[in-house]
Amino acid sequence: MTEMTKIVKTIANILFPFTVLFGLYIIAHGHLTPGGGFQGGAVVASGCALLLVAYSSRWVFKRIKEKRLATFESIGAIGFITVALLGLVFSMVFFGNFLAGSNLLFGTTPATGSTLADFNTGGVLPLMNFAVGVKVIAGLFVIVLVMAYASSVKEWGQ
Amino acid sequence: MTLEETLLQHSPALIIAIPLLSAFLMPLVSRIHAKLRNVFALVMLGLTGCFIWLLATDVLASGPRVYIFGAKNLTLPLVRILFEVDSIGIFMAIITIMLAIIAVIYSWSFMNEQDGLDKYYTLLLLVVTSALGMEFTGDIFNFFVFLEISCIASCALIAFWVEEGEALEAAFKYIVVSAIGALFVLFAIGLLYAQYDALNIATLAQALQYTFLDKIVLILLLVVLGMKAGLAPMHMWLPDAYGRAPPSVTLIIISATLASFYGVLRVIFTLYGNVLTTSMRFDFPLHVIIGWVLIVLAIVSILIGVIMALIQSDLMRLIGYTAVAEVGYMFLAIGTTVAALGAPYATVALQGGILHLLNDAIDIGLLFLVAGAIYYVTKKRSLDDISGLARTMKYTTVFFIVALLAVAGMPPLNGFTSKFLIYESVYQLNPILSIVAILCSILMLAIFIKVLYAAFLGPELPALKDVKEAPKSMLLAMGLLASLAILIGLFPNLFIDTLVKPAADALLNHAQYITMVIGGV
Amino acid sequence: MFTLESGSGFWNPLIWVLIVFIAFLFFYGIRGFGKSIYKKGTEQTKAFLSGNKESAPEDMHVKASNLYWGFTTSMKTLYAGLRKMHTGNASDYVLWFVIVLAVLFLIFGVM
Amino acid sequence: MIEFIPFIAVVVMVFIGLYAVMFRRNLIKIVIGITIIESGINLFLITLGYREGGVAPIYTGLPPGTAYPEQMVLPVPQALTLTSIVIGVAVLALMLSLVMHIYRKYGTLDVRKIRRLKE
Repeated sequence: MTEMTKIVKTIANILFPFTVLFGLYIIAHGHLTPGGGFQGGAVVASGCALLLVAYSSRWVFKRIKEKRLATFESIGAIGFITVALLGLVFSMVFFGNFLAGSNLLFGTTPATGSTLADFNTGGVLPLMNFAVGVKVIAGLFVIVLVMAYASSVKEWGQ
Repeated sequence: MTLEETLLQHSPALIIAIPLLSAFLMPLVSRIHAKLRNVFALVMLGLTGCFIWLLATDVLASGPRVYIFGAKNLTLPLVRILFEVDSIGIFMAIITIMLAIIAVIYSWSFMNEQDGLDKYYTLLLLVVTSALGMEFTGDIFNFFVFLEISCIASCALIAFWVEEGEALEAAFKYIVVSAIGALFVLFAIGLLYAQYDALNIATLAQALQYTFLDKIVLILLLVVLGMKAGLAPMHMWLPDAYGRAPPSVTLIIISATLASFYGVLRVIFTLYGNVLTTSMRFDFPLHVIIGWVLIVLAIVSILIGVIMALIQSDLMRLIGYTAVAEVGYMFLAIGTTVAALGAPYATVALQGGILHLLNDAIDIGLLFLVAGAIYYVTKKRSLDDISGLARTMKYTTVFFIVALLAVAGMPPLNGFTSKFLIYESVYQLNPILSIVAILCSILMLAIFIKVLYAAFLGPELPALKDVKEAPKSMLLAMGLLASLAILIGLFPNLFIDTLVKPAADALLNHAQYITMVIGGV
Repeated sequence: MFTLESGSGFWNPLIWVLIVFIAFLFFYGIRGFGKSIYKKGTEQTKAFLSGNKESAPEDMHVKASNLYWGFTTSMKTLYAGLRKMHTGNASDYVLWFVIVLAVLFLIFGVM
Repeated sequence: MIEFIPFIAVVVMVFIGLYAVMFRRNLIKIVIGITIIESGINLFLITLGYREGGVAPIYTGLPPGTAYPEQMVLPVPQALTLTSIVIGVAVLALMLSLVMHIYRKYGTLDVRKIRRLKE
């Protein structure tokens, strides 16, 4: 993919932070509203794909290493399983929600009925959403990046 | 509660969690040191094996075990994901972990010249996780998720030798076929959920009425899982995939294939266990129809597998076709059991089929390891280009002869014991089927005698003058499988009494599986 | 303990091993009656091809695809059909899947 | 009758997808066919969980006066669909990368020419 015009680049520069912010919002509110790690991660990754389209894939490839993204992906997956294993340690059941009702981080009990959403609820669910979000951002971005880069290079992989 | 009890209670979750965690730790571990990666994979699989051992001793002694994710107790409605481990599940898990450990030992030398090995081990551990998950899960949607994980991860592994066009082709065919199959499984799950508002296998089995939609579900599940297990005439992906994947990967894919076969068993015996005796038109009970459909497809698999294997010149592809025939033997046994449900020989057929699962994994796995050793030292795939290898590869030749006799069902090796049970019981259903099965077994012997002659006997070609024996880790992996083949052949009762009979009983006694969950509420 | 019962027959690998062992001893005994004039590395061990010279290993090598020529030739029609079936085309794999689905729908629909 | 239209759409989509997989020659079109089947099945799952006049199953965002939980649409099929979409993305990415590699090795995307493995 070649670089696009200045107009596209400028618009991409303006839109990129908002897309990322919106994606992070969806990830963070996964336990309250529709969405969560995967959906938010997909939004952030599409923001990154916007950069790929506007600037060339080579430009992005020079700045972000594929290896680093792969490491982030592993960290996301490890975080997810670690939270699940912590449930085993603290509440004696795998995937146990040990933070719910503990008044610690994300630990308050939500009021029943139709109330305003309280962000500080959900126990381990937000943590898992963050882990999945990291994994999906890294994973989808690395897929798009490598595919775009590979199709722009004539003799790739050599 | 002692430590052992606690570990035992959580072992179903840990058996999934340990390989999964180590799969994602693998890229980080391999950054530290390359050799540490192999050790890490081996240690983690060994740890999983220990937990499986712990769980197996308990399940075989005191019946199925239920593990609920995310909660201590079951509450209605059953929306919790739960694992239910019974004797057949643990039997499959033992096969899976055995193949996985042997594959990792084998890859120590076999793959050490390749790069991208961190991804290789990650995917390998993911396939192991998914196969174990399919075998333990008590939730049909969860089964679908693990099925998809196994198909994605094994597809990526089949294409591991990415510089060969054929490997990519095989992987593409595999992913097309299994993606469509898995989507139909999801469709079937949707139909079940629409009718019974449940995804739990035990709850579904309890509520199943055999309506028109259930008929569709049954056919979809049988055909898709049969295809994933390699049943003819939907077997074509299997020789492609088995023949082009690295042999250590093939060993893992065999375990994924067997997990699909386990899915067939679970669908017929547990999910549809209550309605098997429903009378259909012309007073045929349902189980007779299912049984004969399976028997016909099984005979077709055996014939096609054996006849096509005879004309192959690519060694790994030849073994792939024999694997189709072996799958046919398993389906023949299961078909006989279902068709003759209630007869005394039905239980014998089921035991034969389940023992053949283990024997198929050992024999076909050993053959692939031998083929891999030949490929490793000669870099040649075609049988036309190799000859006289017995002069330089003595141990490999011995292991190949063991595998040859075992897979052809010659006494006293393991293939004979299970085929003996299958022949004896199928003969009582219909003698012709048994005769066809025996004749195909003889043809299989002829096929492997050809391989023995072409690869190991014959004149020593100058191009192969300086081949050496395979490295030690590969010999160790082959030796482990070969000694298992001999052990099962000499002491079949040891395995049948401790593992196979409880597994067959668990399948036939589906009421116990259902009450473990329904009664636990 | 070592006998595998199948309801209508039995199988005991140890008896089998014993019989093979006895047969082996028997034949080993017969072998002992032979003369021991075998010497390694002499003319004795060379192949005798009616006085012709032994040809190069490449020429003597019977290729694997030539084995069982008689069988495959006599089953030519069967193999032609099976070869036509295994096209190697990914679409045909799915086609077979759909065909089996359709046939089973038909069987279960009629029944 | 109107409530059957989604199911008819599901059947049509599945058959269009199967047609594309079986009778189209281009590998990319085969991949598109598979995604069409997947969308059809996702539509089926979503339709299962839909309730006439139901609201989104957000616990804290219920409009005043709705009966809980009778007027919520079923959340379980939506969870299933989400899982299926996630898996679909992975399968799609894998298939497309395989197609790219195959094009590099074979120089064609015609499925009839990509059959070095046959018989």
